Amino acid sequence: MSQILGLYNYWIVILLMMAGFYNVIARGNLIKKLIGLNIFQTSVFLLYISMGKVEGGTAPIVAEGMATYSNPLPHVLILTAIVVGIATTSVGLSLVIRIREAYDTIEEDEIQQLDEGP
Amino acid sequence: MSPTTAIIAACLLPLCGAPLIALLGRRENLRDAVTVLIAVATFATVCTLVPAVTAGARPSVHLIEIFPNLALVFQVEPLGMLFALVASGLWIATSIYAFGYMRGHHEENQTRFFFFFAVAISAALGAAFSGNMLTLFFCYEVLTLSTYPLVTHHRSEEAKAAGRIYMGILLSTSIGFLLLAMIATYHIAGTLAFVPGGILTGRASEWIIGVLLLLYAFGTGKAALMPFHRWLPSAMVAPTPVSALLHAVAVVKTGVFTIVKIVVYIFGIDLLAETGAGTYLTYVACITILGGSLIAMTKDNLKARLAYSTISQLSYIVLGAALANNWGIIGASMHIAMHAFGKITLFFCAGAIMVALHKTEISDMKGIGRQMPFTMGAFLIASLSIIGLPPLGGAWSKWYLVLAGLEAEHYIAVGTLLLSSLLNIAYLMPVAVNAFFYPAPEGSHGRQEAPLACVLPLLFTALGSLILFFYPGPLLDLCRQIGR
Amino acid sequence: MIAAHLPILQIILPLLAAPICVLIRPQKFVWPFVLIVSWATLGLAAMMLNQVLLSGPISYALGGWEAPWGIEYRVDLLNAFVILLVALIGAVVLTYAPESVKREIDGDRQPYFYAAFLLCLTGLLGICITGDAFNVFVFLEISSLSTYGLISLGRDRRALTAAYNYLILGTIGATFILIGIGLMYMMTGTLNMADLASRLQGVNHTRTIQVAFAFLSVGLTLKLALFPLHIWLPNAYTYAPSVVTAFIAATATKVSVYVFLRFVFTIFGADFAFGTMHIDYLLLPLALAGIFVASAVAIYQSNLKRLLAYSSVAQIGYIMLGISFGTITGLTAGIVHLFNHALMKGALFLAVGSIFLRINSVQLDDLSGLGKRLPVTSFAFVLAGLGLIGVPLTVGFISKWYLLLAAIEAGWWPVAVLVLISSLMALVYIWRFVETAYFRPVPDDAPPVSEAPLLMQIPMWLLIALAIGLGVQTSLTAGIAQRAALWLLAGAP
Amino acid sequence: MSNFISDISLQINLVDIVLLTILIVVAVAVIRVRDLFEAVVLLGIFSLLSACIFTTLDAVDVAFTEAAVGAGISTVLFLATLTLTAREEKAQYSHSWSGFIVCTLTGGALIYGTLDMPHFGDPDAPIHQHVAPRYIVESPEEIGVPNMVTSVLASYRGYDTLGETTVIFTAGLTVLLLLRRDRRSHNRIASPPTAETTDRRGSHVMHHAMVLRVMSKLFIPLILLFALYVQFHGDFGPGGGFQAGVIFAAAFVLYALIYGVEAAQRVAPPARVQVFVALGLLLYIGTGLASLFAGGNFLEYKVLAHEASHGEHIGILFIELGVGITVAAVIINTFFYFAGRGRA
Repeated sequence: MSQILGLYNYWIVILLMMAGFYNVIARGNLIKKLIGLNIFQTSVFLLYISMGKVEGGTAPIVAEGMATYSNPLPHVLILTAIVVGIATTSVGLSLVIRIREAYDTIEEDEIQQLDEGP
Repeated sequence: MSPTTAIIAACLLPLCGAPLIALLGRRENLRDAVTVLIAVATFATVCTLVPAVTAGARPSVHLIEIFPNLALVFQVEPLGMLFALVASGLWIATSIYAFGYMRGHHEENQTRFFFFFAVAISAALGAAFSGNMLTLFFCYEVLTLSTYPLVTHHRSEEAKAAGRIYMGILLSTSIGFLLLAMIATYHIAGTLAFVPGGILTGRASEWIIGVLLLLYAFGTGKAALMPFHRWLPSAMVAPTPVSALLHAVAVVKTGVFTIVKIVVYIFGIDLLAETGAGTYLTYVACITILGGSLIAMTKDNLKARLAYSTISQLSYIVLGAALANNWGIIGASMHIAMHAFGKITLFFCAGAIMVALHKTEISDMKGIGRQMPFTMGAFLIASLSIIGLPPLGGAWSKWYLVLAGLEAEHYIAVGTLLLSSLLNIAYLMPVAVNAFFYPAPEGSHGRQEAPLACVLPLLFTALGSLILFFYPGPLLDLCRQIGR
Repeated sequence: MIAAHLPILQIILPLLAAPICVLIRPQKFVWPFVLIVSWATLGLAAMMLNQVLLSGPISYALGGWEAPWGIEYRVDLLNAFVILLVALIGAVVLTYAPESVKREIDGDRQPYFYAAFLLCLTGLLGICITGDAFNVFVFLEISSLSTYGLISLGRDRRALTAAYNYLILGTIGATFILIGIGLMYMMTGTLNMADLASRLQGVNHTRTIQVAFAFLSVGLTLKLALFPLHIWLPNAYTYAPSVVTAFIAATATKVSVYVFLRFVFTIFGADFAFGTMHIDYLLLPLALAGIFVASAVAIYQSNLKRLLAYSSVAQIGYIMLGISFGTITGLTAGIVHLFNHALMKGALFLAVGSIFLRINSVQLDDLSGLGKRLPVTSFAFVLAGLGLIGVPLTVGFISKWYLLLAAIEAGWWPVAVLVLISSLMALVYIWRFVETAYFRPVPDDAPPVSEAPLLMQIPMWLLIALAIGLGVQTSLTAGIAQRAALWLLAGAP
Repeated sequence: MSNFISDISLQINLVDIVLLTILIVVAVAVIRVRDLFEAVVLLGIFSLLSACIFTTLDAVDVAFTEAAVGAGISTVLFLATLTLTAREEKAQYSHSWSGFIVCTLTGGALIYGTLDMPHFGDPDAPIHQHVAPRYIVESPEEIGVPNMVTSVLASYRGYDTLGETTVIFTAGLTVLLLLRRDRRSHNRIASPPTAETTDRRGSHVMHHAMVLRVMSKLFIPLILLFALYVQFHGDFGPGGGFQAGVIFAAAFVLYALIYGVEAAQRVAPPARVQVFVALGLLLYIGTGLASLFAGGNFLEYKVLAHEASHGEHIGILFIELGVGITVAAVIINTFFYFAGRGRA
């Protein structure tokens, strides 16, 4: 029981991760893949932030009468990771735009056919 | 010149000469003169080493250390001395011959030809002077690579196919087996130095020694042991001087030289004799000797017949090494020289016939003795030397090999040597005999010898075979010291 | 001041130069500026290696905050060596670049191209130098993002899809790495590598750490393109601009291998990786399979760049094979081949770039008689190719020697034989070029061409000279690799 | 167990469970919907919900950023891409078994890994015992900034943040490399806007949206002001250079959406914006170098002033400014490129 109560948070986060991961590897639409990637990454962020939480703690900003703060380090790491995520997304989307212009489609299998064709 | 400088100079002279030859490419006469000059200089340099080595000195040069306890080392010992003398001496003859042949035959890209030729000689000398297995391996591979452009000189489809077989067999055996054997030896012995008496004694089981010897023997693809002999006949598409020097002297002799060297200095003949690990190699050699001869008899193309003859003769040397006694080593090392003189003459003759009469098939050569008396005379002499009849050099080496067989009580080897001599007669003599005992072919008009530059060298090498019978002393002195 | 701040200057120099590139006017000054920066970076790398050789590992506390609280740079022999490699390839490729870039990239994009190139260089250097696990991730992303952009600049539209696929797979890899780092952090509370290494000892029996190890391994093998996670690589190398291919092929995967070494040996420790996790059971077969499959595929390629790309996958197999033995000799083989392969592949791709500049194609069918049309470049290609086969007197031979020695030492005779057989496959694919260039006639309608300009020849030949010279003078490469291997196995960071 | 399941935590757990459940529903919905527009909107919702969870987990800075980036910028970029590409995913829906297996394996491995994890919220977890305590206990003194996230981000791990800024710069550069028109076609885009080009972006609809135009004129200055507040108040509350940059850029994006990209480009000429992209990063590096020249290590702000904490303040101020400038400029630029690219 304590196991379940203590870990359910992580399990749900892992489920989310896998939903995103599945979207990336199983779908053929280039935009959909990026959406999946976003979900995957955001879920990893949730994992990090979950581990930084301290029971009964508060946001790590010094305030009167507060003694317990949650761990600020995962927050910092994830701030960086979020930025990396949006950077990747924007580059990915620019690529999708260019691919659409070059192939007139954003479906993986159609692009493959066009490349293998004459 | 100090011995160490001489070693370096001998290896570097041809190598540094090569770019010079390439630079002079447009001025043919100058280029050819330079080539001969370098050849002579190289030979002279090699000769300066002889007295010291005969006297028992083993001059050496340590270059850079490549792996822990494993450097590039050059060291002159009698076997290498012998091989270096043969290779550099015959280079002079071949260079002169090549001018006649290449011009007479109107070959293209002569500069490239002479360039790689010089590199190949450099590699052969490097191999001769190698002080450890790694150095030998380096030179061995450089030789393979530098002769590839020579073998495929014509750039035809046929040359390409031959080149594939050449590179394929030589590189795959050397990388596949030889390198593996070397690394295993290094792992076992911690060194790859050539040490009289070998480096493996007491370090490996009989079984491992047997496997290593197998890897070394077949890894040295240039020794053309069956079944890895295919490259040699196919490489005959090359211009004849290439066949002559590289496939009667430098390349194939590097192969058998490597085997003798390994037997003497890596395993040590005592180790091989005690363990009997080399016995199976004698059988392989016997099979190759007989197989090569038998196939040679079926070939009508003169160069192809000579090629198979070479395969057969090379295994004499392997056999001598595999018998693992002193007579065997002496016979084997002498045969390196004797066979070189005989076989190069035969190839020179084949080329001369091609240049003068444009004939390549033996059946077309009836009666040509009247058109080319000198050439065919030399051919006869060389044939007799290969067969091993006195008064020609080949008799000595065969004599020692038979002695070795008797001492090892290996009567199959003795029988093979004798049978093979008969086969040699059967495939070599008809060429000379038919040339002289048939009337000149119709439409021929008297003498039609190849250019002087072709004829002179072949007379010289034929004479060499003769001289070596009467004055084998210095050679024997060298051979006796091997492994001491 | 330079000596004390060497590690940070190593990174800051190219990093600072990147935004300046965007600002420089007129744009024709961008390349000379970048050139100076790249060679200065190389100089710093050489100084740093020298310093490490003389006085041992260097530690640099960024922001002045000491190790577990702040980010630390930690330079030991291994990363100083890899940094030197990356800086060297960067400088050489940038010297080579202008003509090729003019040909393959639109004029007004060039300054941005150079900026992105510098960022990629910075990213790779940053990955190598840092002693902080999370910082690795950040710089990994800098190099990856710029790489995606650089690859997409290829002329063929397939460059776009190649970059996109690399982006997706690369991000998955990076996210796996992020998960792995997160789990390690969770169990230890630290991100500093040395601190991690000591604190992991207490918790490495936990399932969490085992999973962290698995995720890091998978993420890194994806980035370093170990078979079968190499699928992003062939297209990326084939369709990227020549200069980019040369740089990335020679450095990016190598840096990932370095990170792999760092995580597996320094942080987790060989005992854990090999004793508990048995990483060799997975690595060895995959490396061998990669060598054979990729070599076999390379043989049948008709595009020279693609051929070399598959060859890269095979060569990565060799590196990982050496590592999978987990012995000193094996690691030496891996590290030395990491360096050597970079030299050879760099040279080969630079040669391909020169060919493309003049012939405008890298299809083997269009290269008939190239030996006559571009003799110097063809010869360069053949020389570098010989190294790939492992011919003696080239660096390839040194790598192969150590690899075989490692296999035999470990008692893996069959592996040694397989390695030898596979080098013959390299012979086959290199010989396809030789036969095309030297045995097929020059097409009748082929316009006369001249060799690539000197500015491209010199860097190419410099790499080839190194690929041959370091095959003889091995104390610089194999000597350092061996010492680095000793340190890695001793477990001390 | 009774140790840490108090009433309050149960309450939080409940909120948590509800939010996480909705997240799962959204994630599954994203997989299932065919319409990409819906998927993008759902993704925005996903981000917003995550931001809520971040808040419940005390990560206010992260929540702020996730809301601004995930729900804001990322959605705008996705939508801009959709208008340039296609809205529908291809009709046939096939279930990928191999993908499913890979995911199951990966997820299974992760769940296996959780079994030895310290429990959620456990104050005795190693993560709370090592390294972090110093940030919590000493940073208010050492750095003099109440927001520990800012302290760690800007000072202890300021170098990571430099890397982060470089990532942004790299992304901006890469987008530029990808979407910049080469000179020939570039002229066409840069030509003065005709009725036709303006119409194509659909912005003519906005011409008539009087309410929007008026409201935006009112709002944009406020947004800019808020951005400045976030920029300079990051030391005390949630926020900082990154968030401020995003908000600042949002004002321009809003302006562009309502008045058209061309109008926005007149206000912020792309060439000028590009300069700022580089300047922000240079400011950051410059701050680091300044401490180098002042005798400290790279990014060691302490040496920038006589008093250590004062130096820290100066350093953090400048680097946050650098981050803000680069972020704002990159986002504005990226948006310009996305929106300014017509269908080819």
